[in-house]
Amino acid sequence: MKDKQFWLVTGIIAFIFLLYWIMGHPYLYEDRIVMLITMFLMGSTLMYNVRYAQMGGEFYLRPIPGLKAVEEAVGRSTEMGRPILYVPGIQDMDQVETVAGVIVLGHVAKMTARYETSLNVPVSRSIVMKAAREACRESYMIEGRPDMFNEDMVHYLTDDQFAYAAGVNGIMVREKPAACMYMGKFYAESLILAETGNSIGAIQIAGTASQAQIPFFVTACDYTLIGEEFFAASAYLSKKPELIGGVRGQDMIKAAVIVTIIFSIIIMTLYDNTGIGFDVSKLLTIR
Amino acid sequence: MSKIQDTFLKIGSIDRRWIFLIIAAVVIVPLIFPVGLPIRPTDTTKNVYDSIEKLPAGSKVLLSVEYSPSTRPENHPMTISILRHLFKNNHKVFITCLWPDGQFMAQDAINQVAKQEFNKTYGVDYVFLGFRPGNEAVVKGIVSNLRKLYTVDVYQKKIDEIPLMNGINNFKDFDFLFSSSAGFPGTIEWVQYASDPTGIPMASGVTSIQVNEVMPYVQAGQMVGVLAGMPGAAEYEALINQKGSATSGMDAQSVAHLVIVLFIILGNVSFFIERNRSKKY
Amino acid sequence: MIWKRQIPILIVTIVGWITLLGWFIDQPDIQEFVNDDATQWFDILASFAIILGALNLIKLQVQKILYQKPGWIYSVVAVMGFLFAITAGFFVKGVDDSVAQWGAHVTTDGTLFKWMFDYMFSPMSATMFSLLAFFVASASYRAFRIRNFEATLLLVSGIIIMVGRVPIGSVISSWFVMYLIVLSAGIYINVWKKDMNTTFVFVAVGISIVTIAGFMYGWPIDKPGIFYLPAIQEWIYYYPNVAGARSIMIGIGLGIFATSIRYILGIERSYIGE
Amino acid sequence: MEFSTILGAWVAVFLTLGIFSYLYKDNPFYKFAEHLFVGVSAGYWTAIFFWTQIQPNLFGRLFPAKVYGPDSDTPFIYNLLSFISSSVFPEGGIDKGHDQHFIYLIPLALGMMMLLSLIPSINWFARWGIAYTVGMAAGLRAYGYLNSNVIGQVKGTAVNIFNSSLPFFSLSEPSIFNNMIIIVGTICGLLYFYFSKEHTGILGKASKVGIYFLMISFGASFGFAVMGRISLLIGRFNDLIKFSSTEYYHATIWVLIAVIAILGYASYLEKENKSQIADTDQGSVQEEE
Repeated sequence: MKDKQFWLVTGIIAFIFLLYWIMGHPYLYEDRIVMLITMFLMGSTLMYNVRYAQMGGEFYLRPIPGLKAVEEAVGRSTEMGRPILYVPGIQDMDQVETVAGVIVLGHVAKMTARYETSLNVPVSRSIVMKAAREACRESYMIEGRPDMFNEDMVHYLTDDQFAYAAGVNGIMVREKPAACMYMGKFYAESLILAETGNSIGAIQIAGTASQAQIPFFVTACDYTLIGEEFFAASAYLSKKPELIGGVRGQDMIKAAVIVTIIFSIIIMTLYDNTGIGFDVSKLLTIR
Repeated sequence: MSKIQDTFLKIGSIDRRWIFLIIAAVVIVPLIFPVGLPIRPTDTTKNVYDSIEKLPAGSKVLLSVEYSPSTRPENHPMTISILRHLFKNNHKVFITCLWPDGQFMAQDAINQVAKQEFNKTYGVDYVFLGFRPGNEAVVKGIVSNLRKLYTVDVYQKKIDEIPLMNGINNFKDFDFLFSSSAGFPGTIEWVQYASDPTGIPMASGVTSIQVNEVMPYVQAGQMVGVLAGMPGAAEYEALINQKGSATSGMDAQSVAHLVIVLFIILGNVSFFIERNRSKKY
Repeated sequence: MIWKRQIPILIVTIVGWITLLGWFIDQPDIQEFVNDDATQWFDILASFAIILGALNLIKLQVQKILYQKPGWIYSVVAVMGFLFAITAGFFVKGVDDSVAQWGAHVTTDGTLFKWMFDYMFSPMSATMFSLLAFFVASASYRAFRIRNFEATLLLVSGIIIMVGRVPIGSVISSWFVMYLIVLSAGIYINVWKKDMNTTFVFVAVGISIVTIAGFMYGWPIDKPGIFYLPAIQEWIYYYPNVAGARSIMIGIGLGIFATSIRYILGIERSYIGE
Repeated sequence: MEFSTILGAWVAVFLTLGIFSYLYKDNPFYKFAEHLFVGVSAGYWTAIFFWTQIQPNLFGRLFPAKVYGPDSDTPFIYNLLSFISSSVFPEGGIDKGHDQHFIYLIPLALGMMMLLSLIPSINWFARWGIAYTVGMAAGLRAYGYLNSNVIGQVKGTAVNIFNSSLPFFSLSEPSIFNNMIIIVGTICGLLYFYFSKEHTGILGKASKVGIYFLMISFGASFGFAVMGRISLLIGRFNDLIKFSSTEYYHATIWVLIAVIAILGYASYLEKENKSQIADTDQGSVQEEE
């Protein structure tokens, strides 16, 4: 309740809409009023949480086991004295997943700087290369090991999907990394990468939201960050208020969705069995 | 016992090119020497068939073709079977494409079914509107004002001069939608921007990869049914009683699946042997 | 700076608001703009974006040739392919105006463009995808491991779908599946109890029960339904699968909604590379 | 059969087998086919989008034939463009049934800016056009996804659980048990993706159940993915079988023999070289998988 500005603006918008409604609401699709209200509620929930995070508010976010697995993998690579391979997907920075992949890369780079393990990041887009280099450089600086950073740890292979997969496979077979991480947007090459990683006996950790590729990662990798988990992990690591606030806002909406489901089931059951005069399915049908 | 285990481990580290060869063989052999396994339609396929069967004769059906040659083996047999079913029941067919290559696929299907098999008249029994780029915006355009989006058909003929287009102004003027889809844009966009906002019933034929993304829509009743991949197409061919390329591929499909399942099992057996051994030492 | 940052953000905000509110405002002028012109512009710009992408790709290949980077000779092939496609698309139609005018030539049979599509573009794109069938097979052999309970669940449900969906699934008797279950339960008990005798007794009893039941009911291929692969497959596909897929779908829906709202409000600016 | 068809079949077979040869190993046939594919598809998309959208719907609205009929002349700029390319700008305006709308100069300008962004120093030019598509897509999707993926699914899940007309248990027909599966699975799946609370106690158990449902669902996608890949392979082999017939002069068989012979000979030569190198420098020669 502390964010006065937020409540003021929300209140004003609600009030104006109320006035408009009372005045006879010209030019409004009345059938879609439920949708309009839903959107308003959801949008303001999101905004509230983003603003809360921006003003320095702290949320609890549950630990994500996959991130812990990353730490173990880095530890094991150090013990074995072998490098770590990090693949940030095959798409450009306009994909949210690539952005998330680069954020997680920053986190991994911090650990490799701490443990003095070598890191190898082949990329398939030149813009991703720039972003990934920046992320690594920053991490090594923060850890106080700029001497360990060299630009070539992030290197461009090729834009083409299968050629890129073949190139990464070559690196895996030659360098035998102890851990392979695949975090970003993947298509069919997911399978080729995970299979080769498996055959060299590396610990494999994957993170992606590409629904069709998740099964291949789950069966071939030791740990997989699934969809939203991946985004939440990156939001958590990036410490950007709009991302963290977004995670929390979406959680609240999710809770509301669950409550709505349960509530609708109860009403539906009553409606069908006892003839209570309210059909919730009509309310939820928006044309 | 350990000898058997050794053999398993040996097979486990086989060069993968042998596996490639096996897969090639198990696909080619049944294609050349078919067995003709019986085909059993699943419920979701039957629902599509029933809902088209229930349409009164002369219904206006929008058929959207959104796949490219890369998924042709899965989608094309569906398009063909649906067209056959629609023409057999004397429905009017309107064909649009959300994918540029969809035009070629649709043209092939029209040549085969409308022209050769049923001898239907263009502009009276069917219209080929063609492709417009813009993804979901095209769907939205068809829903709001089809005539603004399509001023000419695919042959550059003016829409106003086509008799069948009389009285067709937007999506609500159709009775049914079938989308033969291989990804984005496709079935999901049709559900979101066309079928859900207007309530016009729709069904779809999708590639196997996509099935899981559209199943919740089917279960929730937002779509009447779905044809799932090449087996779905084969089931539809069985239902309309006209065998096509999907049916002939089913033997190869069956054998290949069995072999892959076998691979998974064998692979895991050697995985367990290996794990047990490394535990012992 | 204002041209590079503020104006794009302003465009996103304004266009976003107009399209979003266009869903709710029932006013002919706004409806016409949102539904017709705005979408047409979107379509046109989307086409420019696609062309831009194609040209970018060729630019990269040309650079490779100019600097004679490794493999540049293949880039020559790429550029030749591009020039060929452009020729077929814009300069050589291959048929008379009476068969197809410019514009219709991209879909008409007999044109050079259609030939290129039929015999170059489609076989290559289809083959690229079908390569994956081989990779799936080799990965199924070498990488798909039941390393934990989740992976086991995934593989079992995958296998049931794979076998149950195709015709061969319907000729596998439910009794065969029951025998298989008894045997795998036997293996599990052996691992768990580590006692050959227990395993043997369990498997023997299991097999006899199934066999006796089989003789009693006359071995119908699809009964009992819960052991008949096409029936189990259908159940998994229609219920547990949908439940899982639906929770993902709701999550995706909320995620896209949240991102879109962030775009429209100008909080998220990753599209201009920030 | 026409010569162009037969030639086409040979080209198609060569390119198909060229790509398949990657399964043996990365080789010049594959690299050739792959690069040709990149080039051809770039040209293909350019032509398709130009002729289906930009020419008819953009130029067709700026210079419609409706306005420049027989009685009025086309403007100078149009004549100039027509002189450059009469196929894009035919005489008498573009006849695609549009009226004249000069407001379409805006998308033309944005589009030209996008293309100009190929020049590195002004690569930000593309941002305006991209901003338009991003904004529009955001407005469309916010509504579409919320309606179909959220509200529609809530509605699909909200059923009468004690429906007396349904049996308690039935495998493939709707039943109370199956409805419960959907409800429990959906809610638990959503709870798995709930991040702002620790997953212990009831929430922990529910999210565990949720992940099981997710895994079953991924298993189904896995099965379907395999199914799809195999179907595509069947399609390719069908084409190859078709092209191996006498009508096409056994294209498949001849090309296959040629490719195998050349690759075999090359690998034979390589082996000889390799054994020589291996004598001097062991271990440096490593095959890529």
